[in-house]
Amino acid sequence: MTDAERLSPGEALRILEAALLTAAEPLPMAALRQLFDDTLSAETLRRLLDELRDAWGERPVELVQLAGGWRFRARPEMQPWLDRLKAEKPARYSRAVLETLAIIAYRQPVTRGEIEEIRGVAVATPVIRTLEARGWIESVGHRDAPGKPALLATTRHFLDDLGLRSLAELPPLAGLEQTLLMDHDGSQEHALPSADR
Amino acid sequence: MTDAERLSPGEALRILEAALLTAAEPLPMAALRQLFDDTLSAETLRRLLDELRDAWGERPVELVQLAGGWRFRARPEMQPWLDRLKAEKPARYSRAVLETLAIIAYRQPVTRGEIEEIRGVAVATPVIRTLEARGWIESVGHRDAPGKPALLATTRHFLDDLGLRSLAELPPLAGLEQTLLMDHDGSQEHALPSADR
Amino acid sequence: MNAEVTEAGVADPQPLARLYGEPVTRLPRDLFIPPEALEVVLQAFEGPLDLLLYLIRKQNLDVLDIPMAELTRQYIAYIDALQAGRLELAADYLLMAAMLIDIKSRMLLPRPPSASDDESAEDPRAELVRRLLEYEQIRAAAADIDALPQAGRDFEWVQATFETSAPPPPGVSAAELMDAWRSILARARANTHHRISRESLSVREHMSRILRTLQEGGLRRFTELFDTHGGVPHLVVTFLAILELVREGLARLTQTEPLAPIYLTLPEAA
Repeated sequence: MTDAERLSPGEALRILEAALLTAAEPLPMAALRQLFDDTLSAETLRRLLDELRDAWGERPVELVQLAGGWRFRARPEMQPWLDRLKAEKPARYSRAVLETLAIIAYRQPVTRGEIEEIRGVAVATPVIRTLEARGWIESVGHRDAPGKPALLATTRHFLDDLGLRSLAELPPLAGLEQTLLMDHDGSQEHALPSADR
Repeated sequence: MTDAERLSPGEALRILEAALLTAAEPLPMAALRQLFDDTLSAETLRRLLDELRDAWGERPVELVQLAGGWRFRARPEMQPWLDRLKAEKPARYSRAVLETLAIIAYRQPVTRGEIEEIRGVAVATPVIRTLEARGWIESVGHRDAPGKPALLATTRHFLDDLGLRSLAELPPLAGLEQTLLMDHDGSQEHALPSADR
Repeated sequence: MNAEVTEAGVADPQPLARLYGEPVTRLPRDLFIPPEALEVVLQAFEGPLDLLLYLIRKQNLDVLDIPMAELTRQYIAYIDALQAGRLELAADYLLMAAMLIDIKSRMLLPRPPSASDDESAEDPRAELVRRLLEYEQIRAAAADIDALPQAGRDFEWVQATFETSAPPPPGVSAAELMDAWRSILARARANTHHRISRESLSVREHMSRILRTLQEGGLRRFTELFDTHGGVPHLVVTFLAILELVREGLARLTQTEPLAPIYLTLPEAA
């Protein structure tokens, strides 16, 4: 109890610094007061925090006040460097997203119902949203059917991102088509769209 | 890529400091090199690390080298203050847990049966679970014996958490003859309820 | 430390113990345990080895020359007390009792003369001594490890935060799209109801393009839909796209009177 009262300002600053650097969460004023057994007033603490912030001035890590309290945070300009340590491999789209995109790319314009029919499973709304948010698909009209379902197509941006000049540059599926026709005993029903030559 | 090559030593130090202050794990040399796109040699990095460690000199937080790499930690003397922010003090491990840990640390890799042989009692499953949950021990294989018992060993995380760079830094085992000469009173960890006159 | 040592006579075939050369014969007073404390006793020890070490160290007995009769007697006294208290006693304790009795009885047996001359003749206590010493060593090591500064207990890691950039969105390659098609087709065998018709990809592309145009204007003159600079294949593909749009009911061709301009409209606009 009396420990905190005997602290010099310099010692209080050291304790504050250690607590803020090791905290897993931003420290609210209440926690900071608790650190000193409630012997420091809010104004004193505030002054110490300002002092600490100034002391870190141009350092690569700064003391910031966030909604939840005070915390040390790397300066934004450090971020590109810190990002290099996140060795996480680039994210991949789920199979549902890839297949939906493939159907829209090869079969556009298509409705969601048609995509579901081709995939044989329901297409979840987030799957469509993911592709829309990426700017890769858009609605280009509505089928004149009950519910006026949106007709989905790929965008220019999609072609740009995949480095294609036109859809015709998507991999030809002719070989696949043949395989499929054989598998299906020549059934015409599952014929594939063939790319232009 | 060439960003890293253009860095001044001062900038490199800033980046290193930001990375180490924000790291969630000790950063091994490989990660530190990655931070600079492998443009800095291990010696240069080592020099920067020494410089950084010295710069933090008497601060309440210190840069330490551990088994897993480099990381900042609060000096142990700050702990009584930092403990005030905790809802509850971390529980100390029971003797069963500590003895099991000691056997695994000094005799690894060992099977549970071998631990029981040394301790003279069955090792309860929660004891092993406690150590596994802490990330201090792991199964590193199986002994080629009936039942294929798992071989337990300590992890790098165990060394990091104890501030050690390698198993060789564990306190040396008391030689058996030394054990004999041990002050007998000092060796009695537990007093019996009815102990002494 | 040696307060329990007396000079009383020797009752056993061998002295209970020798401490600093003095025989130790009196029983330790602390052998008596109040019944209510039995449970505490059981919890205080980590097992039979721990209990034995306690008994040995308590009386400054020499581990290398354990007075088996005395140690066994004391150990069994504990076990009996614990059992009398109806406490769940780990089998390890009983096993140890059996081992002690076994060692004691082997020591009582006269050794064959040949063996007694042989220095390497194994002392029946050797294995017990080895285990006691090994356990005591580990017990000390456990205390040493516990004394090391421990993360979260004796020190805290620095963990300043940093804003994480949003991870780059996943990339997709054309080849992956083809693979996706492949997997759809592989499943198609099990699902024969859908129709995949055979228009060329560029026809589909133009269908999307024309629909986009219609979205903007509502209707377009048929002739405006053709880009005359694109060459004949382009014109053919555009024409096929218009026909396919009409066939699928995605667009409608209208003409108010013969020879009047033909318009392509969205179905709902017609």
